[in-house]
Amino acid sequence: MLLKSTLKLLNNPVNRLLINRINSFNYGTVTSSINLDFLKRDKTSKAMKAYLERAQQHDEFMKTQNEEFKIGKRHLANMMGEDPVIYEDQEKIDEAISYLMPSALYDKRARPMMKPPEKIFPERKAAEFDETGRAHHFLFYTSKPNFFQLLYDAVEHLNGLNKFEDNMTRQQKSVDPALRLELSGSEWINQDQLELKLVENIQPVEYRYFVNVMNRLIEHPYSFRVKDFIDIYRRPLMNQTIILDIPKPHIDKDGKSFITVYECLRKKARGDVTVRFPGSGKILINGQDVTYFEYDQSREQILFPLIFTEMLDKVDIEANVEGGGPSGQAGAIRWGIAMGLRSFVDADVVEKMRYAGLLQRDYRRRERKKPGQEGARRKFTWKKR
Amino acid sequence: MLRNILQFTKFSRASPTILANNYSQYEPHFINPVFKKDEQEALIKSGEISKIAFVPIKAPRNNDNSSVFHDHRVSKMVNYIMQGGKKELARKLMSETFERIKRIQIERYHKAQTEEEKENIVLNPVTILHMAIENVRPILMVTPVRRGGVKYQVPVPISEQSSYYRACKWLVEASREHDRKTHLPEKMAFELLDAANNSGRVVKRKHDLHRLCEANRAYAHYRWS
Amino acid sequence: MLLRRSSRLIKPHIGLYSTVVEPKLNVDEFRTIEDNPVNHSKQHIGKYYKIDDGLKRKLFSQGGLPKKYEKQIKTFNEACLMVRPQAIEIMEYINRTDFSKPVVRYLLYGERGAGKTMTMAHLAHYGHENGFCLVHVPYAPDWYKRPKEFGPSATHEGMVDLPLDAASWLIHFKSQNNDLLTKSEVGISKTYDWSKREQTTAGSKLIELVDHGINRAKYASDVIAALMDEIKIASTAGKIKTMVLIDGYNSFFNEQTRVFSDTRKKHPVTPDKVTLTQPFINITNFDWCNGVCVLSVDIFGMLGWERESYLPRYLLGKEGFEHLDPFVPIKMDKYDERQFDSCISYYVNRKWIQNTAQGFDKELKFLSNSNPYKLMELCNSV
Amino acid sequence: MLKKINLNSLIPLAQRTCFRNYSQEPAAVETVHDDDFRVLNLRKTKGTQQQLSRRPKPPDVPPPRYKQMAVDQDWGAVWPGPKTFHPASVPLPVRQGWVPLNKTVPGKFANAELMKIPNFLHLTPPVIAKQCEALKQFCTPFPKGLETEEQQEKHFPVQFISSDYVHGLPTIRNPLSRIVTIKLKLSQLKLDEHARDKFLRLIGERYNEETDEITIVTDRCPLKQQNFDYAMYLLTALYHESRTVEEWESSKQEGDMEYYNWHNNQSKVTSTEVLNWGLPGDSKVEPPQEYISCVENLMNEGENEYNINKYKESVVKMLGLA
Repeated sequence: MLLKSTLKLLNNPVNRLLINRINSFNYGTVTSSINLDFLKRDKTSKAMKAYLERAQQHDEFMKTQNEEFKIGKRHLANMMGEDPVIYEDQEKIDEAISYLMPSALYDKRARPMMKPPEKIFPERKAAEFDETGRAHHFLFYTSKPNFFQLLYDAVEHLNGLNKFEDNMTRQQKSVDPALRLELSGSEWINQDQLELKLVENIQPVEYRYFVNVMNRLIEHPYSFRVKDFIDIYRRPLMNQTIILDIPKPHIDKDGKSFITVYECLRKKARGDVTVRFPGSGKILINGQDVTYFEYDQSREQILFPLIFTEMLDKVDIEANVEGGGPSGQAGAIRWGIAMGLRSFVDADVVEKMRYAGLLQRDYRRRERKKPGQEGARRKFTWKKR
Repeated sequence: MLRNILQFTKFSRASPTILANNYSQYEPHFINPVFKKDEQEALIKSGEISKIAFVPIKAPRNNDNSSVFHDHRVSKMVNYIMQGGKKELARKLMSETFERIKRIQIERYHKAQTEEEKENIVLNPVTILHMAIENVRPILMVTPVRRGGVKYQVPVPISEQSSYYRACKWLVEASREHDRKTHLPEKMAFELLDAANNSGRVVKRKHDLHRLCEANRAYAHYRWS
Repeated sequence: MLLRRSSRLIKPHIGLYSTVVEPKLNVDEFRTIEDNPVNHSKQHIGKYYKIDDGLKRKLFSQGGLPKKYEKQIKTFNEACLMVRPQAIEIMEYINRTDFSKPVVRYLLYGERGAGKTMTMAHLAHYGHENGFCLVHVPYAPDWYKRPKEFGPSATHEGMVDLPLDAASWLIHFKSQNNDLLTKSEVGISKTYDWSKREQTTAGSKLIELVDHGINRAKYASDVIAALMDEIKIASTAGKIKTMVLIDGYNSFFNEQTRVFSDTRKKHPVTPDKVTLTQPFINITNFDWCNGVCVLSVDIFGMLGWERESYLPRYLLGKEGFEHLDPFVPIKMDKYDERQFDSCISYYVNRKWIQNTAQGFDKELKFLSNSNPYKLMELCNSV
Repeated sequence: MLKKINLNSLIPLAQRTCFRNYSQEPAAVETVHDDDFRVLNLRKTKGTQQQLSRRPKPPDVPPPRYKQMAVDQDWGAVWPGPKTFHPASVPLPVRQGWVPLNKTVPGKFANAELMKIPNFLHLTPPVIAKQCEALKQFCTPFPKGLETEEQQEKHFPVQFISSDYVHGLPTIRNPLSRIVTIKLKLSQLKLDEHARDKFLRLIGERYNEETDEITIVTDRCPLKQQNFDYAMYLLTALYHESRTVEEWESSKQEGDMEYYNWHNNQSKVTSTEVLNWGLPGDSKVEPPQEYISCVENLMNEGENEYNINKYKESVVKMLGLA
């Protein structure tokens, strides 16, 4: 009975192996119940046998790991004097571990951890052949069946679209421009992500094939018909938090609403900016008015978001800024004012501010000097000797 | 291939870092900001704004702003004048140039007898700068091409951007050329006024270049053969 | 169009100060036809008045107006000054002063470019129209920072003389007070012996004394000292009224100068070792009457490295403060809204501002922080 | 066919060796008999059994200690003091180490990273609670009447600060432990105006104006007690010295004054003279008090817009210009 079901499972042709990954636990239940005696009777391929052995080994290993983790959680509860139930929560475990073994390593991935084994041991691909060693997938011998299946599908779609287009031309119907795919805000997933999706390692040149084929697909006038297929492989270029996550202003004791933007950074300057509404256009930078900046260009930078949103006379600004030089400080305050003003202007003005780049942090920094060069880019004057 | 690999490493990082192949701190899909209000209005009107609705945008640089006094050509000119990164000084020189132009023009304005004459005098220095640049913009230039061991000066058309660059550079060069006793703003004011009048040394330089192109028209085919 | 704009800018504030209705004439809102500063009052604040060309030459040909403003005058084709509230305040004080009491010292202070020198010029005009004898030093720090010539004094042991500076100041004095000096019958109280042959006898006119100084630059400094004494005596006796105007007064109390006691420029002297200093400190003393002193302290009167504050106590030092005390400090503020609008309208009227796109004045106000000098600088290129 | 199939690499070496003798289950390899193809054994070598026995026998290593730990044990007894991480004694499956994505993080055995970081395994919350409980019997009740900061300051105005050091040297005396700092609020000393001024001049920069605190640091003597005695002596001497008035103190000049007094200054002379200008004989007019205080404020507090304005108002009033 068990055997039958197992065989069925193994025989079941898995045609669409696009993202067919089974997690190891699942996989364990299947193979652990196999009585290996049947291998003696049936003519089983060597590869199949080896595979099953490895699978069983892995399964047992995972089992012990799971067991150990379970006991470890009980031990942890005992050490911390807590009820074991609360350590069902992974966050609590992390908290306890960071208490017992505090580490200040910069990368959080490098710090000590105690995680369930499923999280630690990478996922693996399931069997792609039956017990006689016959491959399920027709592209199995390309060694990258999922990848080539993807290309195959894309071309299939393209052919379908061509046929559809011919049909439409025969009926003298033209494509509705409103339906055209708008893909300017997204791009193809990169090679790493594609590899994760396909569970296969691919070469850069193969990634390029993928991009070319997909680009041809979206250039097709009827590409909107396969939008679902395309969307799987696109990623958005930006997150919408700047526009959507606008903080609500607080109310101070004078009844004015205000927003404080912390961590306004530009070059080596850092500061915080408070925008008060309604105001009269007063500006206070480190306790001084706009004369804090001697140069016109810096003053213009402070003015920029205010005149852009036409809020010059309607808000008061307070800024504390330190580090860096005048232009860096002015840039930091400019960003702070723009971020603070989001709460006091309409949504379309916020959108316009984004088009003007006011909400974008300027990440550019001084480029370091390189050894063997005179500066960041400049090379030493070449001398024969 | 190298480019591809580098591109991939970039995405896996959380913060933008210096890349080996292109030095930009922004990822390649970032586009330049549209910070002038009228330019933005034009984009909205033409509907092109929807194209950039979901595209990340770079922050404007420190010499960009949406002030009514901001002029793209002027800020470019300031950059051409600037030496050794002293932008404040360059701005001051530009401002002094404009001041001198204005003084000269206003004096002329007051000297003018009739209303008609007065109306013809351009007082706005920024307009004069624009006129001057338009007047000294070349449309052709020569580029050396080596054929059979001989270098030929081959006339080629130049892009709009490049022609603006050349015009500005010539103006600045002409203003620096004189004796070292007179200040740059003084010379530049005269150069700009001359060029705006379609006369003067810089306009002559443009004509010289065009004449050279004309003389070398026989070599024009070397551009593609 | 522009004129309409400017009128819109000015109108709302008119009611604030005006008590008397101005005669309806075809005059821009930012101007006043009242050209005589004697008649200026609070209703003229923020407006421009015109100085007659000849008078300007008479009063300020040797200095008194900032060089940049002289340029503006040339470009604008007219010499106009704004009536600032601080000038009106001092005028009101002068009108209320009991001239039998010791002189009152007014001290203008303020940031760079706030309009101290321009207010001084306005007050000089006022003094001239009011019949004061003007003792006007256009910019005292010039003597100590950029002396034309210096040499050891012939009459005072260990002192340094600035003959050319002294003589040119005497020319300035003479040109400002020519009418007054020639008309008045004021005589000298005592005989001054300059050398064995030269002397100015008691009873001769003041102008003779001045002329002597101009002709014999060697004695110019001593002439100035004598002149100051004589002016004090004459004023106390009630023969003339005197107005002392000194710009950059704090330079008299600096710790150092660029005047040297030797030709090799090794040993700089302190201001009190310069013969020109004492007479002007003397005339700003309180011990005379029938006069008024308007002084200003300037942060740029200090030598380069010590410019921390523009406040009078810091700039004058303890000595200078005690010399002047009690004085009336008057702060030159930046433009208020009304003065700023008036200034902008004036510039637009004079075609000095060419870019009048919407919101340009707001931007200028922000960028200049309403500082008059900064505003002028910013307007240079727009 | 499998992605990254090297399973053995997943199990740390140490663990593997441990398992060898104690695992109950037989190895999977041995149970599978390959009988579908018989190989001709020409040389008549012996079977696989013998081949296995030829391998060197691994040493007897007991399983790690944590395998036998009960989950309700007394952890404080297992890990009583500060100690470097030991994988066999800690019953937690912790891991540490940076690896690329899709790789396994190294486990706790033979992991130098885990040994490098500090740990608080000896100070878990239950252990702390237990130790506090144990220490309680040695505590005395907090003295009454000293609950608040003010009370403490009132009864013990002098703060005494010194440091003791523990270090690995043949001598037990660290030279730095001799340094003694004494802190005291100046207001606690109850000095009159003259004495306060003199005291401040005597201690110079050891006085902090903002906190009204004096700080005396002594490090001249080799022993802490000596330094302490010296500091106390200094304090006493300063106190008494500041209270004596010497003869020469009466000849204090204007420049020696610690604050500006209008009555001793030129300002009094000039303003009185200005006010009395032209007045007959003995009728003297004194400058108004308002003016005096304004001048004093201006000089003592330093000038600012507010003080200058006040001064201006008072002068205008005094000269009758208002």
